[in-house]
Amino acid sequence: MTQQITIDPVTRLEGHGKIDIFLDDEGNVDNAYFVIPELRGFEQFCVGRPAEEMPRITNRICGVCPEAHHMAGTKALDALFHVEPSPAVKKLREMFYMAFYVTDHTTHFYALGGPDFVVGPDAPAAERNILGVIHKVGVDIGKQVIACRQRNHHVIQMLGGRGVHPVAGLPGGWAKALTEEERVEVEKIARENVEFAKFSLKLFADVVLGNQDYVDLVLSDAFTEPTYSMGMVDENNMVNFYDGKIRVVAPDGEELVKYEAKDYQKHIAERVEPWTYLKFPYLKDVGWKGFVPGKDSGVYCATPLSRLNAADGMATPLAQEAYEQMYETLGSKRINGRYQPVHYRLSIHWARLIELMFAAERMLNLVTDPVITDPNVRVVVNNIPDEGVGCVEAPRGTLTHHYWTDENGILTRVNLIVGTTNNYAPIAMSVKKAAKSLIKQGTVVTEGLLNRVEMAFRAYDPCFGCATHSLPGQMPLEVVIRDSQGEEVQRLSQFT
Amino acid sequence: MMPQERIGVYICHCGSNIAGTVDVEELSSWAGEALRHRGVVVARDYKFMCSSLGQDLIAKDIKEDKLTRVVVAACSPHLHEATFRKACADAGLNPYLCELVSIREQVSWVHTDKVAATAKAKAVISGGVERVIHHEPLEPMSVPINPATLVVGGGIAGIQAAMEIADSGFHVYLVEREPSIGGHMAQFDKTFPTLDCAACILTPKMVSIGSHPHVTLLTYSEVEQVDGYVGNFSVRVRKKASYVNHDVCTGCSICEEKCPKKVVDSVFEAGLGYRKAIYRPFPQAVPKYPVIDAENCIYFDTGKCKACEIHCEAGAIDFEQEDQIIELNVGNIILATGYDLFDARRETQYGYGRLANVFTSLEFERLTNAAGPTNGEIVLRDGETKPKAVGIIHCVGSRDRKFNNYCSVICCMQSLKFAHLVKERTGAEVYNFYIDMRTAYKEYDEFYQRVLSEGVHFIRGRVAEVTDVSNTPEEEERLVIQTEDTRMGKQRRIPVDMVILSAALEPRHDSDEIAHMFGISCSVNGWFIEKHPKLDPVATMTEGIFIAGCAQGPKDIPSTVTQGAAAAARVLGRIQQKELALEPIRAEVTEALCSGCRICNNLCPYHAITFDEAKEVSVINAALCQGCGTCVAACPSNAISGTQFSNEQVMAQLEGLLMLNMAEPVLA
Amino acid sequence: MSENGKPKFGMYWASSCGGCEISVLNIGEHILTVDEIFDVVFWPVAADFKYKDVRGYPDGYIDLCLFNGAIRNSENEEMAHLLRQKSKVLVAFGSCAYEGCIPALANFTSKEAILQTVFLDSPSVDNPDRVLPQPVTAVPEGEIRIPEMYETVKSLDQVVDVDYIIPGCPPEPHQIWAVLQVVVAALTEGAELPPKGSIVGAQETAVCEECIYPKSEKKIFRFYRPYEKVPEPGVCLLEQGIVCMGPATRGGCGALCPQVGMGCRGCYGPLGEVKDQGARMLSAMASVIGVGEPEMDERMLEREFETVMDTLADPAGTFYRFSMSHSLLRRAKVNGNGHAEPEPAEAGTTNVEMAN
Amino acid sequence: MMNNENFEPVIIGFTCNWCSYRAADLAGTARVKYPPNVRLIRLMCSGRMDPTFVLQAFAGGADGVLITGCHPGECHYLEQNLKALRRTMLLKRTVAQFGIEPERVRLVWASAAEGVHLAHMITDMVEEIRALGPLNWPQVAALNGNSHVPVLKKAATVSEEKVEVAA
Repeated sequence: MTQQITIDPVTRLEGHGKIDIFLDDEGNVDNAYFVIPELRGFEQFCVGRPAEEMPRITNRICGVCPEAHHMAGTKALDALFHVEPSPAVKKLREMFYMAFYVTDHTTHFYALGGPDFVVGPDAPAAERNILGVIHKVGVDIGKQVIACRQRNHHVIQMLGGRGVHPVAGLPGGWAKALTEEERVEVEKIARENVEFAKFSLKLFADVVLGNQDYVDLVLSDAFTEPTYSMGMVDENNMVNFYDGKIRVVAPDGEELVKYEAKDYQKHIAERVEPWTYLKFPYLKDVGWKGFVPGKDSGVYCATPLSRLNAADGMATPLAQEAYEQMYETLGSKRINGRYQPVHYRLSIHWARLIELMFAAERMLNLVTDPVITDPNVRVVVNNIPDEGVGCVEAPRGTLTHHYWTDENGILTRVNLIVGTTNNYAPIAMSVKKAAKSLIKQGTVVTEGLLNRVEMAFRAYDPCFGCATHSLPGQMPLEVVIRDSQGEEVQRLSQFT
Repeated sequence: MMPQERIGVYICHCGSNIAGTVDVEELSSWAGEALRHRGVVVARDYKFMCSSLGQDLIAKDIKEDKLTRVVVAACSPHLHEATFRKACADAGLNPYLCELVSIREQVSWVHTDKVAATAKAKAVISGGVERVIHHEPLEPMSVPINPATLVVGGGIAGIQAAMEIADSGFHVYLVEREPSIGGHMAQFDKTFPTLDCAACILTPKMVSIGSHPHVTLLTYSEVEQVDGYVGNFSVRVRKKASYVNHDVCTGCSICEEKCPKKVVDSVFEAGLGYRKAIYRPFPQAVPKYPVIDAENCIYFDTGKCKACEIHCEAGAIDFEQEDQIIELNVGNIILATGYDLFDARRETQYGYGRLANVFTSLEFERLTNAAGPTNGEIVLRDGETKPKAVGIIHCVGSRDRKFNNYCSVICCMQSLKFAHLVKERTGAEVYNFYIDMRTAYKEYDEFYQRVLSEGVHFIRGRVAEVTDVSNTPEEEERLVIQTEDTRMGKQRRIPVDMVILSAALEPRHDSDEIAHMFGISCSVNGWFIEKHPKLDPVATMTEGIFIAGCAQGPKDIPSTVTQGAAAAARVLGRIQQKELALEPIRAEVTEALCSGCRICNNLCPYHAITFDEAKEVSVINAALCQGCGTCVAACPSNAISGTQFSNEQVMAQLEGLLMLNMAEPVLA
Repeated sequence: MSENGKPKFGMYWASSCGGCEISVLNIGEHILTVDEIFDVVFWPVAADFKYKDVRGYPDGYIDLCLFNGAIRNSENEEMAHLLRQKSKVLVAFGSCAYEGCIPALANFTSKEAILQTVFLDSPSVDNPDRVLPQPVTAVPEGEIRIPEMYETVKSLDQVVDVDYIIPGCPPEPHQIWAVLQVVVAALTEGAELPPKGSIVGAQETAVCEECIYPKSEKKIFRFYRPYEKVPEPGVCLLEQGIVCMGPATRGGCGALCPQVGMGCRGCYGPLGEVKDQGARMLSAMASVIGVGEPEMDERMLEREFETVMDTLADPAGTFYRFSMSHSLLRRAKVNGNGHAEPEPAEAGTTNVEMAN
Repeated sequence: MMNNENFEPVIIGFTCNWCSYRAADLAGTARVKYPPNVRLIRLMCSGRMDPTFVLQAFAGGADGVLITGCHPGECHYLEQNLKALRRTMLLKRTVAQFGIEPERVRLVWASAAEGVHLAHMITDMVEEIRALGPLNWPQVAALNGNSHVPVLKKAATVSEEKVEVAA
């Protein structure tokens, strides 16, 4: 008889996420569906609003990474109003953005992904949360994590107006200038960030790389999925979060395309499925072949790992050092100067820490740049707006905002391709693969097993519709096994 | 839960006025049933609710059924609100807990379909019931009236007003800008139509005011600031330094004789004569004391001279004297600030200021005045030549789109007076150039007839120009008035030796500032606006501020005096009341809710809203507030509440009108 | 209270962005104190829990439940009912639960228009078969169900009874901590709780009270959009014509946005007895428009006013930016995005041109 | 446009105590007839008109709202009617975004002498709203079973008082 396993809710993904696993008569996984059951429709209700409000409206798409939407929206306004921000403005924005990256990556590593490693994938769920991490590594470190988040949120509020949902973004400018006193304070924070990034990389080396079981897990087939990699690169093809071109490389590392963000429509399209509210983006240049990996499938990833895969390296020394260490350790070869991409999903966590280091170093470079305290960062704009695209790397993937307005700057049309959305197809695939490889005929579905399924997508730090987060890395998984009549035959949950 | 109020609903038949179109029995039984859950405990209908029997019904129920609210459905509140409020009050219920809703003017008289009319009446009553639940007992506010009065302006209007009040035994402060009271009237020679001399009738009044026990005369003084509200104004007056110690000065005027500095007198003598640097505007000035015009005084200029001081036996000269600030507390204020004369130079085509023998009306008044520069001799500027022909042009600056649209009222009569005087004293030919003759007042037209019979020429038409360019020998060395004669229907050139321009009366140049200082307003033309142009011409929109004389608009002496007296009467009425009861419909700021955003601050035309800098909240002066409710509707915090028209009351009435209070919301 | 005598704490998110949770985390080390004081029995973001446990809890088992997020679909509403039943004190936490917040701007448009725009007209969408998400989908292996999206975004108190409200998008950390302390005092020392229905974690007066700029009388001759003017430092933004919702918005945030030269967004919602934040701001702003004299000809007056109002972009979207669900009208009758009706077809064609 | 001949609109009218309310009285004393669809509320001045009242009227089921005041320049309180004009103009722009026809809000100047004028304006508006059709806001707001009952007090238990009616 056919059985249906419903994992509901996975976690809040514009509401909750849900996994439907179908077993065939032998009890093997027939298929698995990752379902996003909520839609808020920003693309529609933003129509009629004044364009300049978008950075302050769209940040409500995600309260965890509002800064990313605020920044993508602000850059879209630059393009919409045809105004080129001054170097000072660009640097101020990027510095603000780096502070955000530090706090966001910190949150994810220590609160979301981290627990799987720090306290272990099979540890009792009750311990697999930030408090568990603290117990394992000690309260002092826990306080360090909290302190790191706090000092960077302080910078975000200083420059953005508010700690959550900043308001300072304007076409061609920024509402708040940095005073010298503030600069001194931020510089101190940036230096602390670099130290904290060093510490985090060391912790990862000790706890994860020092443990062969984890390394095996990382390298295991269940968590390997070769796909295209997408990421933003600067003029030297180094990783950049704030500005640059979008580069896509094949599973084997060959460059597929490098394009201006404004041309995204030429290279990206989105599929619609009736059983979910979220769309599936894919590479037009390759085409949609369904939920399959490999070079012939348009499925791609936009994660910390794929950003590293798509780039030639990191623009700051310590980050570059860590970057090389990761690829060497994971046995990647340099081909004409670039490392071959790696596709171990769990190594996304590692890549995230390398990005943490980059963000910290970059922040320090920017805050010590003499123009950063230029008082004239707000400008009057008289140009007639029409259409504009803004793009940044959100922690969870390439984030694109596209606006059309009438001559008064009232929005007539909006398109958004949100960070995690890029990864919807690969996540669905990873989940299915994990399920297939873990749930076999006759297996009793246990909590640890569910957690491993869960780990498959937690690595992406999924933020569906960019509003998905569960800080303890603790997906409230619950499995209901019903027979074909829908009668409940087994119900279990990962935390009993 | 039980409704908190016990409400009585009373439906009036008004004979057949209401009952004819509205099913009143149905209404009363409906109200008793359908609105019972809202607190209606009694519902009656009656032939004439306003009759004493009807009122007794209500009074009886208030006592026996312990009603806490009353709704009367009858005629317009403007007719009988007072009646029913009083009925409630007599029965021991606060009058403001009674609501009168109109089912006559707004239902039975304007609708024909009985069913629809009855349905609407239900809605209206349900609205009244919902509203009255939110009524609060109110007491009329009473403000004590300070019996002292401030009169601003010492012309005939101000003098008359001050006199009336002072004679009734109440104190008056009379403030005058110039060194003497008297105003424009003091400059005139004769007054139309009776031709009795202005000085003869004015100066006695001036003298008695000057010496009146209940009058404090503040000449050479100006009001600088006004605070407070009806009954309790506090006024700051600046008394300019006169450099003459009035306590010792005898008014002998020796100083004026000895003063070496001659100054053209552009005020009193209208520029025709001279005064000294130390001077009294005119011999009969009140007060009699001179003032030193520091700007023209040699001593103040060079530090030398002091002729006046040397010759003053009283030793009254005091060069060290400084301006004096005087604080007054008064209950009412009368503004009688008068008018300015239109500057005839602006009508360039009439040549005033360019052609020597073109005079303004005021100059001519001085010319004919026995006490004037020529001792009453009507002569040309040369001071000796008598004119053989004189042209008098009406409406100079009046009834003229370029300057003032209005009629200055007095010019016609004044011009007739001039014509008569010229004829009488010089026998010269006199030509009047007018648009219309306006002699609409007691014995005015008779005077017109008289002047006509004296052989004065009247030419109807607007004068094009006055020129000294001659076309014919007889025009040489003379002024020619070029005009269209609309009665003859042709252009005419009339040579004359003297031209008199009947210049318009204009609001004081600073009337806007004055209005703002006293919290009243000016019309587009700049005249002070009365509370009601017909029914309340001397009151203003600001309680306790009255206006009289030409400050309110051009008028002749009789009307001016009448207004002075009228304003005084209004003030005396207030003073007699001792306390003033104000309708308790007022706005009020709840300090705890006010964020100090100051949205409301400039919304009040009565300046009732001020900002308390210390507490950082806005404050409403209840005595100044007129209860319009504009600030209540504007306050973004709902921090301002308006008694008797609160948000709760209006919203409740709204819901009642929409029948949302029914068990089943029904929309007729 | 549970065995260990600790009060039981729960926090849940319906249709929201997660900012409320981040703001709670931003109380910093106090989060550890919260962990000590409370027995967390339900908090997707911070601790483990069992759904079936929640269902199994006796009614009123949870002492304090913070509910954030609006009611956008059937699932949100179900959770609201469940948690109301299981909680002693249910708090509408944050603007979404309180008044709909930014997502409730969707009430200016329709569910149909949203689906049309997102799945059919989006310039990047590839949907040849014009597929739309369905509540129930038959797949080869069986069927998949997803919640029903609502036409109208609702606030929490429109579906269940709410005890307290903590406003803000998101509530500021210092206010959250202040409230938690009050609750703890009440639960442990039996201190007095504010009356039911109170708005807590905010002040009684408007944002202006906390704003750093001195206020003076207001006369607005034209409005400026934030990119049309560099504000004069130290001067009230509204007095400069830069739209600021401060006067009509409850304070408590610390007037943060004006401090960086941006007008208050209005996220703390209306004040006191105000029934409709938008209407209050509308009335206040219209009242202080500085042009026009009583003597003027009526047409002239209207022209003058129109000119000023033309400089005020998207009045409804501005006045109701956060309070749409709780406004008197609650939603628009048709697509109110400034267009009479959505014009998908037209938009579609323009899009093709853009794409190629 | 749907056929609305049998539709009887409900219109709430706000009047100024000094002009339009007296105009309504005058219409009455002059026995000028107009349709019974308008229900008036008296305010001291059109300046008291709060947009909240208008929205509440719509939310409560009114099909139109009539705001009346003294002619510009004739306001009993000098210029408060201009505030009413400004608020009404901005309100019309705002309700339009809610999909409410701006014609459903009408501002009319009527001095105390203009009873006939006011009656004509009322008749005219009733016909205009009749043509527009019902607004039915309670139903609009009730989409998705949003049981939107406009703020109304709980119906109290019926009191035991017996109702006397004068014979």
